[in-house]
Amino acid sequence: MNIKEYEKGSFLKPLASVKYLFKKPHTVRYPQEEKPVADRYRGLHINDLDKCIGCGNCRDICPCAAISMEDPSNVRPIDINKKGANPVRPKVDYGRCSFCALCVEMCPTGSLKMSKDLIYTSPDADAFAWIPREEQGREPGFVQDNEITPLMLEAEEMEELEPDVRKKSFEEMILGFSEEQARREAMRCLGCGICMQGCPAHMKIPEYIQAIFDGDNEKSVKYMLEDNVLPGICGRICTHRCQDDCVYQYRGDPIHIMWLKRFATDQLEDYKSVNIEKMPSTGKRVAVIGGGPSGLSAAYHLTTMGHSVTIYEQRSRAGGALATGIPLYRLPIYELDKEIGNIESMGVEIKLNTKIGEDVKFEDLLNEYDAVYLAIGLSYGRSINLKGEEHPNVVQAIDFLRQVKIEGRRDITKHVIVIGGGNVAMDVARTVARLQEINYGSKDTTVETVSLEDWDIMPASQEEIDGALEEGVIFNPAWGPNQVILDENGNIKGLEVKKVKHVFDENHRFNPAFYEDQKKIIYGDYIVESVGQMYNFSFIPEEMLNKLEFTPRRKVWVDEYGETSIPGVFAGGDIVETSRGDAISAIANGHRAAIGIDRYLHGKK
Amino acid sequence: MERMTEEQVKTIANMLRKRSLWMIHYCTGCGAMELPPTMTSRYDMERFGLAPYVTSRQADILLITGYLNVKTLRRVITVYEQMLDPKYVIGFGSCALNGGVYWDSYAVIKQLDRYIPADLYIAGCMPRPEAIISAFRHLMELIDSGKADGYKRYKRNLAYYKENQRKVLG
Amino acid sequence: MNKSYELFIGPNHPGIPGNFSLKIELEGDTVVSAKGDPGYLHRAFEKAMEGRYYIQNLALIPRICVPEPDINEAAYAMAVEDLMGVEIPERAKYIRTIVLELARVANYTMWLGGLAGTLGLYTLAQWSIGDRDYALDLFSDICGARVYHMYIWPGGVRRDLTPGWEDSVLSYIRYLKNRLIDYDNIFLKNVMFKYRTKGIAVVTKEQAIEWGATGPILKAAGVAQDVRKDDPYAAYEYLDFEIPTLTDGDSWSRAMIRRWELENSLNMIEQAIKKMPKKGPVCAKMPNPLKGYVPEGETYAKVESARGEHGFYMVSDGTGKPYRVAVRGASHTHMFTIAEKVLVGQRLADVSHTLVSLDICPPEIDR
Amino acid sequence: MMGVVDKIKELDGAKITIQRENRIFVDVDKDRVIGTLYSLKLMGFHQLSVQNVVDRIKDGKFEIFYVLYSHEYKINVIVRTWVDRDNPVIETADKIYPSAHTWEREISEMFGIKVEGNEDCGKPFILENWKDIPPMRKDFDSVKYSSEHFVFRHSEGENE
Repeated sequence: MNIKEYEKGSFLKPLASVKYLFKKPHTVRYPQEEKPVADRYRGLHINDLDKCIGCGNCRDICPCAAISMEDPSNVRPIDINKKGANPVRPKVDYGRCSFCALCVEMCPTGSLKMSKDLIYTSPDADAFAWIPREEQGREPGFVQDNEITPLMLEAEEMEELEPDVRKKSFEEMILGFSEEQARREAMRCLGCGICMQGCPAHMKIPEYIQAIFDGDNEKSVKYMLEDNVLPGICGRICTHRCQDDCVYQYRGDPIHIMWLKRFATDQLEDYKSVNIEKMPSTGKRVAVIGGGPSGLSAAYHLTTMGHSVTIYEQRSRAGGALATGIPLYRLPIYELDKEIGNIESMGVEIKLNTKIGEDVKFEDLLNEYDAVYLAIGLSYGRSINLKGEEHPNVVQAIDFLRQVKIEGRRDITKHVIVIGGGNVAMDVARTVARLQEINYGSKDTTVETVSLEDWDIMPASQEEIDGALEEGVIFNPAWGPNQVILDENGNIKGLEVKKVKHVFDENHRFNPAFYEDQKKIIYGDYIVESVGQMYNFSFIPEEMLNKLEFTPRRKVWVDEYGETSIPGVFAGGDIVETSRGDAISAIANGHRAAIGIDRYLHGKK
Repeated sequence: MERMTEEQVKTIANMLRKRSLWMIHYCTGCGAMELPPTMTSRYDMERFGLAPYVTSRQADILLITGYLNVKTLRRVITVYEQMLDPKYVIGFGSCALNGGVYWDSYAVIKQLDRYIPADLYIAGCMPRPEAIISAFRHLMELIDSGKADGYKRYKRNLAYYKENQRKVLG
Repeated sequence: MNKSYELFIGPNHPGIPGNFSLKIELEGDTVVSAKGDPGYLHRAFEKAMEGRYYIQNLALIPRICVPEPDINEAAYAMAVEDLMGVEIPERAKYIRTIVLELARVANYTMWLGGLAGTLGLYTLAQWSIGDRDYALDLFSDICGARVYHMYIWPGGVRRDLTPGWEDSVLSYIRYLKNRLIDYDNIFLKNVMFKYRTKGIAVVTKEQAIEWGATGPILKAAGVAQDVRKDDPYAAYEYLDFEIPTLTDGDSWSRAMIRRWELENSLNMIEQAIKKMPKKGPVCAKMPNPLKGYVPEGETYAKVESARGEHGFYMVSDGTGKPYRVAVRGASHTHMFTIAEKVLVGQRLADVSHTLVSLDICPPEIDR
Repeated sequence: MMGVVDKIKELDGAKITIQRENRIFVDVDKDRVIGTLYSLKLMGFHQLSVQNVVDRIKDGKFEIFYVLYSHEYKINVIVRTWVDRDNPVIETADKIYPSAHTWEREISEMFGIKVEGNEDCGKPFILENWKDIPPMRKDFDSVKYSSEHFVFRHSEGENE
């Protein structure tokens, strides 16, 4: 810049502006003409009320406290039964909003946007707050971006053993989070609590994740024990329905809630310092039949309420399906010992190897105790009446798994066929794969599964299927077993299967149909049937059994407190649960029954 | 000529008033930042007969451009009371409505209409020039229809306003 | 008989940029003493920031200085990044630079209009504020708002540039460079301007250093100090630019410095657009704002605003909310330490133009 | 460049923390602040960027910091000192740094710190008619104050 020129100055220079007399002015003659609005304009909000889940993250991040969550039913009805959603929607107060669009950035579903419209005037000061909705007809402007977002969309990677390493033993294959990973994963949580709806036990998930983030694992486990007495076990084998509801699912990976739970419990040697405080003794006695998750849960909570509890377990080990069914590589024995030991340390008496109906009479229990909790579970394998299944090398999955897990069985034949496509079938197949690796180094061995369901409707979870595939399990989806084929020596040669036409009929009921002409033989010398389990009420005397009411789906009928149609007899666990029948549901209705029994014992009913 | 009724006089007066509104050049908060573009060549609000003016006695509109600090409120009330009837108040943006981004601040009042009556509000933080022009046009409509009667409300409810003013100003 | 009398200028006199009041004592029309009275724009930012998450403060900080909000965003983001030890992506550095310089351009064009207004030359005000509007529209394109951009945030910038935005910036620069010739003709090379500003409100080099002046006041007095050069942030270290200095330290020199810097800024934007990586991330990965914490510590982050050094002193106690944020606006010193002294001996007619010449921004003082 | 850092290290009774090449923290006792500031000014730290206070309520102290800058060395020196919260008195630095005069007015108003030697401290500066405890102190609850003194609007309707 030449300063000299400016220093000189001139009277005539301003005359140069005369040229503008003949130029078109650049005035925007609003409202006759309008200037285009930027594509990213941050104007009044738009919200897709159907997509919105009412999680309240927009409210939490708002720097101006402009957003409140309100029931939108009087402006536009919404589906209040939507899964993983709260029946409220954000209401924005434009007497607060600073148009920073942080709410848009934080919206997990992407329903909230900002529009290009920011021209709104009114003489009424109360007319500046409303529930934004798409019906207002505003054009979207600023929307969220998955590349740049304040949300941490990616989950922490969980380390697990490589397939060829983990096959060699029954060692636990998921290695668990390190402290740093756990804190990073816990940091992702937004604390909205939508996940609590998905959890059957309604655990205080945001609170315990916050405690993990704060580095206070004891406090975290304390929160867990309030609703779930087996947090460490659930941290390993839970069906994690909470994760299915996690709001991150819409834009990224759900938070690994289950593994965070596992991390926190693993950090604690025992739960002595975090157990629920025991109330003074009431002198009442409760018998729990079945030492599975439901029975343990009920027993723990009843003990904390001051009742004395005895668990009757027919096997040599408490834990029910957890102890006998779930393979070691998913749930090691020490974890069972730790958590069941904790329940025992609270003063619960567990009578092992005691079969009701044989060692102790059911009627005696009713007389001896003030209340009885039935949590016998589905402990018998269901057969499919396969032709040739009476052969000794055709076994039930539940027996096979028990033998391997707690009876120490390690022998296996070279070619094994597993019938079934559920998670138990996967457990069997993967257990077999390990046994074959240990016995034969996987040389000319096969393990094949046969399931009615095709890939897309296979009931097993995807991670289990992937794990099994990695370990060399061969799948035969959409084939139905027809008969066992024996060779001339009476040994099993294979399984004849036929192609499935459809599994469910037009009414969506289970009603498989087959192409009778399409058959093949799967070769193998050992067959494990894994098509479901059932209960056995033979220990209950006939006249009492008649009084016990059942639901149309052949489950035991209970009221909202878990009480059956026989007063003083409560029930829970898989014999009641109509949904997936997982451990967490059993734990949840064990807790529910404990509250019911407590009410019953205090005569509140 | 027959004598005009009072009603007719009022109608004609309102019609004339709305065509030459002078706004007092008293800007209280950040909303004032969009006023220069509105006043100057790009949006040129003189197209509507609007012009800024420096003294309160001659002005018709008082713009509360955003947040009102308690210290400023005292001056705003003085200015408002100095202005001659009819006078109109426009509250700009979120802050004049409910405190806006300063909702938790000890220094900023939350509701303008508890202290002086407002005839119109504009949404936004801050409202852009188009919105300001729409607001002026809206105000003109309100004046035309006689609905912009804030100054009458102030006289009618003087005790209410004074009480509120006293509470924050001490 | 008492010869002197008091005069209240403001709050909010058209000659004062913003809601601010000045009490001056006059003898005849010569100022004997001047006292600033701030507080009309006090919103308690520093208090409010202590109660909000780091990211929530994004909504507050641009409001500290209305004519040039981006410096606040940049200084705040730099302070948080410094405490967290985050390195921002290369492209984000350049985008920040472009945005900051564009904001400076917008500020100076508006300032030129203001200065012309206080001298009674309203044509330039009409022009320059209209031209500033194009810059605001450019901001609106990338961040969705004209004035409060909230575009620079801890970790980088909030969105990548829109396609073709660089070209619109370049064509705006071309347009503005042409317009600057007319600005000069009508205003800066106008002898009227020279007569009104030469030798008015002089801050000498010694005074400027002693009083702690920064920015154009210091440069006009002959000290080449500029945060962009001395402690480069964003992408300034990759750009080639000079710090203009003059020696007189009067109102005229300050106007010249600003005019000069305006041109420098335009050149810097051109350079930055040319050098900027064409692709790449524009934001580093940051922790969840509702839970993320900033490690304990304290830092001082400073940027060069259109008025001088603008800084954030930030103290973190290791939680998700800042423990203390202290804002240093250049106007604080410029008003109370410099203007109050410089105004003494001036004529009344020069008071408002002196304040504009020192570029006093009241929201920065009150906070 | 190293010369001045060494000189700073030799300051009497000061704890030096070099955070980075051009940012040095100098922690001194309350009594030594003015002397330290004076020595630093003689070294060439002519500019006081900001002087303000951090309320360390847990320690019962006010932390007063002065951010200094040298045009010559391009170094920021931050001088910090602590005074008791119960009886906060500091000595003015406005003889050394004229701009400290206003910063001190501000901190005396916002934190209630008494500044000896600064005659303007104690006069209302930014606030007017303030009757509560100084607002920037940590024990002042801004949300509570606003809800007591102002009325929030609760819009019920859906009037749009």
